[in-house]
Amino acid sequence: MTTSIRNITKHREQRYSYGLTLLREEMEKKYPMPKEEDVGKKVVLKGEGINLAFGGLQALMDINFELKEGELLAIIGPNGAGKTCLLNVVSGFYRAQEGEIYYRDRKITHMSSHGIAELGLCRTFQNIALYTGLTVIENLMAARHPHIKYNFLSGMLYFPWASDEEVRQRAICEDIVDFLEMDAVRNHVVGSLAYGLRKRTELGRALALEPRILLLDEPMAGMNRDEKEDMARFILDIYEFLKIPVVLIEHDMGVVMDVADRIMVFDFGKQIAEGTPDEITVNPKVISAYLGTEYAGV
Amino acid sequence: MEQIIKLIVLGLCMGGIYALVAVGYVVVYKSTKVFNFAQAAMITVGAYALYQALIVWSLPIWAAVLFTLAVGVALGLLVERLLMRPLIGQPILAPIVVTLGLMLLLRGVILMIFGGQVYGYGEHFLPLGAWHVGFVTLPMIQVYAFIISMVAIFALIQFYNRTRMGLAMRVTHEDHVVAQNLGINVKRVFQYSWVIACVLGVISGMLLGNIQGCCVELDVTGLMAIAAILFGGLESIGGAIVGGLTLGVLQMLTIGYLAPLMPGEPIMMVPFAFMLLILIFKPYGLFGLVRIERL
Amino acid sequence: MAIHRPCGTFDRTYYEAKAIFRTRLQWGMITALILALYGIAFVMNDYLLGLSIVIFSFIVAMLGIQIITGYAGQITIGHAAFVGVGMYVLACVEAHLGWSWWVGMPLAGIGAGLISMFFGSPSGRLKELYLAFATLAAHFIIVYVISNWESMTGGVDGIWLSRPEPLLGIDFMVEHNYYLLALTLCIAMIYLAKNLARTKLGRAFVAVRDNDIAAEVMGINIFSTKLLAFGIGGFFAGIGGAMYAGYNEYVNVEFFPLMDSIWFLGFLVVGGFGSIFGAICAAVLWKCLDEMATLMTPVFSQILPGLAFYVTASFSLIMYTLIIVIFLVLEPRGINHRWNIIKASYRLHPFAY
Amino acid sequence: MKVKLWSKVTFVMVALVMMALPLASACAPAAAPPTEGPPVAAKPHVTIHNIIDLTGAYAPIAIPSEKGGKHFLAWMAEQGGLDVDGDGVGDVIVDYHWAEFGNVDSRFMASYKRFRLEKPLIMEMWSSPNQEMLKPICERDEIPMYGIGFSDPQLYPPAWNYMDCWSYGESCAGAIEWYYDEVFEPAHPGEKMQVAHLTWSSAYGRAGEEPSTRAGENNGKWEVVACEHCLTHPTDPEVMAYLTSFEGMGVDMVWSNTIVNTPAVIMKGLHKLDLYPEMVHGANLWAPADQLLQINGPTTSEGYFCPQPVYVPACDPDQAGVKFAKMLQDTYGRGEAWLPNIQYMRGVRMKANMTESVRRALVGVMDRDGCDLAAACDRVTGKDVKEMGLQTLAGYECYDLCPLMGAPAGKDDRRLADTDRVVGVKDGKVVVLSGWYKVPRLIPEEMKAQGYFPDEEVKYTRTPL
Repeated sequence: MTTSIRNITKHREQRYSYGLTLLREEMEKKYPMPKEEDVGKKVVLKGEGINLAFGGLQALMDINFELKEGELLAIIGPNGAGKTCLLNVVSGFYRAQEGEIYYRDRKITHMSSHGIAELGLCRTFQNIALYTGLTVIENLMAARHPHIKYNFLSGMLYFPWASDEEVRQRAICEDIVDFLEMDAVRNHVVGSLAYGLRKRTELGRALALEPRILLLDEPMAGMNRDEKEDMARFILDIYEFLKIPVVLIEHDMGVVMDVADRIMVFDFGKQIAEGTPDEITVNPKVISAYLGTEYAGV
Repeated sequence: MEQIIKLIVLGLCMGGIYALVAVGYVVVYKSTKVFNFAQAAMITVGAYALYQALIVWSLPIWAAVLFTLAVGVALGLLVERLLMRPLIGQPILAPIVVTLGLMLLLRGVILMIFGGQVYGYGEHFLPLGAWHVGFVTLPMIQVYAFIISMVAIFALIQFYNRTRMGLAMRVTHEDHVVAQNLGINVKRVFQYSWVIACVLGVISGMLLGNIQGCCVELDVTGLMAIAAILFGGLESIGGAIVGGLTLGVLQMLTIGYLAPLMPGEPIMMVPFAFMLLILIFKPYGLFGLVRIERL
Repeated sequence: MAIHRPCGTFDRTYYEAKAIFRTRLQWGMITALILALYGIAFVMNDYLLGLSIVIFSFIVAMLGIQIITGYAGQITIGHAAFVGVGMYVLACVEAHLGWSWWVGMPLAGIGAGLISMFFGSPSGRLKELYLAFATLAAHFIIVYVISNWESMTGGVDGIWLSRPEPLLGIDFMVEHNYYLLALTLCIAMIYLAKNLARTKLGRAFVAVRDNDIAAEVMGINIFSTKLLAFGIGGFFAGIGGAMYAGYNEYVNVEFFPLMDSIWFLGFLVVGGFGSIFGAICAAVLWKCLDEMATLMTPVFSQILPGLAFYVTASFSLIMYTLIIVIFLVLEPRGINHRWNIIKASYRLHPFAY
Repeated sequence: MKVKLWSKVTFVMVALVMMALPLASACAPAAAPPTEGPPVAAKPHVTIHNIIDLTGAYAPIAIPSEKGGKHFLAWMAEQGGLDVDGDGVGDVIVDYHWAEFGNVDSRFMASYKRFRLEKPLIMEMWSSPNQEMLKPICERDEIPMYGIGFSDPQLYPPAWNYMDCWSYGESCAGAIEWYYDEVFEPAHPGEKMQVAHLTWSSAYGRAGEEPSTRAGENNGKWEVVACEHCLTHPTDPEVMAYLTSFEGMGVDMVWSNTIVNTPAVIMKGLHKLDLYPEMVHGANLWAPADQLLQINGPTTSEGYFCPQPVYVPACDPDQAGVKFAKMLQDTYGRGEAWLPNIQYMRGVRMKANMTESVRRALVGVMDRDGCDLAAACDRVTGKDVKEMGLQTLAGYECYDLCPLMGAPAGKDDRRLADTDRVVGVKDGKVVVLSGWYKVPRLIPEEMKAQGYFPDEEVKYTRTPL
């Protein structure tokens, strides 16, 4: 099943692969795959005492969280609870006033956004933030930016090695496009795509960046049942093939309860509960946050 | 010391006109989120319109001024309807290019009508001469210009605060969509903003035409007022007034004290270099609103 | 693009998929065009050659602003000044160091690129309108420095310089030889720009233009990308300036007024953002209109005696602005987009879609 | 739908224009308008050329001058053409090819290249940077160029360029000296006059600074204490602040080398700040007093003066040249009341000088080669016009437009006039303030060191005539 990139570029022939083979191969070259015994135990992303305020508005209050190897962590909470803010803080777009974030024992609190992305914390956006003027495949290629090795001068002069590198990267991106079942629209400008496909492109773009942790911000918002099922399948497949931990922000309880290993609940910038899906469903604080205090039975 | 006071007083007089021009920029920007580079050309239009009425047609002053204001109103309506409305919703570059182009277009139209000649009002507009206050010489046309500018700005502020349309405009400054949902005719607001800006432009044009003579290069003053806005931030009328006055004084002091030390003509370079510095340290101007970006 | 592709042309390898020209017909046509451009050098007179040389220089300079504004989305109202820096670097190298045009030309590109990067550096903090102000300031500062640094630039008197030294026995004082040189350079620069647009950095530029926040979070260092955009755009501007200064054999600070910067931006809109073809169209259209304005003046003065001075005097200003405004209102994506539609309808004929 | 249709129509139009342009450009040299007037088949033709800027910074001076030139050529065409043999009947049709370049140098260069194809005899051109650009090129192409006025770098070292009069620097020094001798010295005996330049930052604007400083150092009469620069159309703060600081320095005279809008603002400033008559203002010939009077009105124009090399229609209505210009304007102009002015006269004179040098060249070619007029018209070159025309113009009366065409003075002298007269505003009227005098000749020392002007004795004194 494993078709090496070398073979593809050498023989220059169309191939069909299933399951992000090329991407996985590319990632395996750079990082060791997580060991079986670490899964569910070793902490890969940790936040300690994060506080974030905009003027007088306290968006995040003393948040602590941990993400373990091979885990699918879901974050839920009402609108405005600070879920997206937390992702923004993790990806370095907002600077927390207090608190530290560690990625595999490395402090990333003060790193630049693009540096954090290069480490492998890749995310999607709640309000689609694609490069609207580029095609689907170019969006993915643009996300490969940190992993493309030639410099801009050889790009401008189009040296053979730049050309080869382009093709190699293109193969990886095409692989992702195949995986996301978007072959038909790969050369369409994303500005003209339907909403669901754009959401999928976002996921593909995060994949193209070689994620070691995938942060998904409401990937299923505004989708119908079929699309949600597709998206859930992709997420599970990624989780399966790449063995990476995933953080998922989602409102659809059904999906969250089905796929998540662990759930964190936010309300008004505070972390009010954490636990397995079964624990969360009966947690009175969660019920009061979602349904009001009279239903919580407290 | 005498020198400094003289320069500051003269600078404040000139600053009044800068403030008037700068407020014109701000009015349009606040309502429509378009930065109207063509405001500079409105000055030229005002100067030449008054020339046409006052000197060529020999109208009495009040009629000539009314004619010029009418030209301003008509210009505002035309520009808004023909050029700016089709551009609503286009990326930021489009209005920049169109207003820059409009500046050159108006210059071309004036060249076509009046030729490249330099004209002046002679002694037919505001009285000439000077008042002596201690050692300071106050040129009358300058003082009148300052007073007229301030009255015009004051009238504008009263319009904002006292009238129904002013209220609608203030709402629109905050958010177009909200304003529309409140039943405010946003297009009408845009129209009003353009008309107000053009009228302010032609008023400053009349004053400048009187002080400097009519020439297509009068729009340079308008470009310099851009630097004034950056002192005050793009969205505040008060800031524009302060910025205009500051720019006037700053220019006077620059020329009085810095120019002998530096070669060439520093009048364009110094305000813009200063503006560049401000922009680097305060990216939204000194008093501008800082926007939180969202993902 | 896919919808614009004819049925029957398909790619078998990714090399084919990313080629600039993918069919034999395209290759044939572009080869014929280039050969024709080289060939007509020997039948055109000095006037047409000179016109073409100016057009080639402005194509290169226009590619520069296409990279800065069209691809990377950083609005600049100071591009003419960057072109001017290129001219002056070349002139200073020739006048003070005595080096030939061949050395001065790349140095002009590099010098203009560095200056452009310097004035582009506020783009790290400034966006859109504010960046436009900053580049406007750059224009005034550059012009001020050039006209007052007398020991280096000769002040407002300008500098005479010389055409390229003869190479391989080709004397560039002869007009058609300089035309061939300019054409070659222009094609080379177009090729470079095209490659830039379709490789790593070009995609990063567009990413920054379309969504700079997302680009930053998705692993693109937007500050260095913007700086590179200014640097490369300035390089193109400098090369264009050097070609132009070499043709004129003289530079002066009055050769790059603010109005040129505005035309650069305006005609970029007419040509179409984010496309190399658009930049080429823009430069050709601009300079041809310029020439038309010159040629029309005497004709007008015969048709409309008396009025003629004023009508023709303002022709360029009014006409150019109207063209720009009409394009912005009716076809904001410029000539390039129209051209694509024409190509598509040709390919798809007789079907509408 | 409506918009779509429009967009298609517009696009097709623009596309057509674009396609037609290169074609039009290719045909243009052939299609250029041949004459100003009815063609006469039997007579031979010569062509003179002009590249002019009617829209840029020089428009206020270029437009009236060009009108003067055109009216003169129209008059000449009506006479039957250029009268070579002096019998009062025209013999040669003068074709006039001109281009407007809008102060855009690429358009200038293209026009030059286009005209060069026609092997021009003499080419008139405007705007200083472009003249400088063409200095070596014209020399290489052997085309004499005839300019309206020059700053020093264009005049020294000499090339194939000729100018309608002295250089701006020389005129400036002459006028300052006049003011010192006639007005300042009688009032302040023994004092050194303080002169400040407030002028444009371009090559043209700065042309007066260095020569006037040099002349002041040499004759010890005045001292240049400041050289400040303002915009083409100066903004008020510039002028006010400069004047205030000049007041602090005790400046007696402000000089500007500009066109009329700058003196207009400066004069207003002087009167606004009540500095006149302690400080006076003079400007060069392109800012004539009559235009200033129109712009500023009588009160604020009081005391302005400028040197002029031609008769001024406003003050010398009885001169033959002025009458001639009035006749031209009445016959061919279309009711522009303000003409003829000084610039109109200059325009007439430039065309008269150009045609006269062509005429002399034709006569010279006929003598040299022993051919008839038609053959001479074919054979005459730019070199002939330079050697047998322009260089022999000394003393040419030029329809009495100005007295004493005293130049060229020597082998390297490229000036076609060296006399001046100061014209100013007094009591709300344009009046002549001085008699005619020769402007001083100010050759930079390094030029003499380089071996130019060997036959030139450099006089630093202004000699009244």
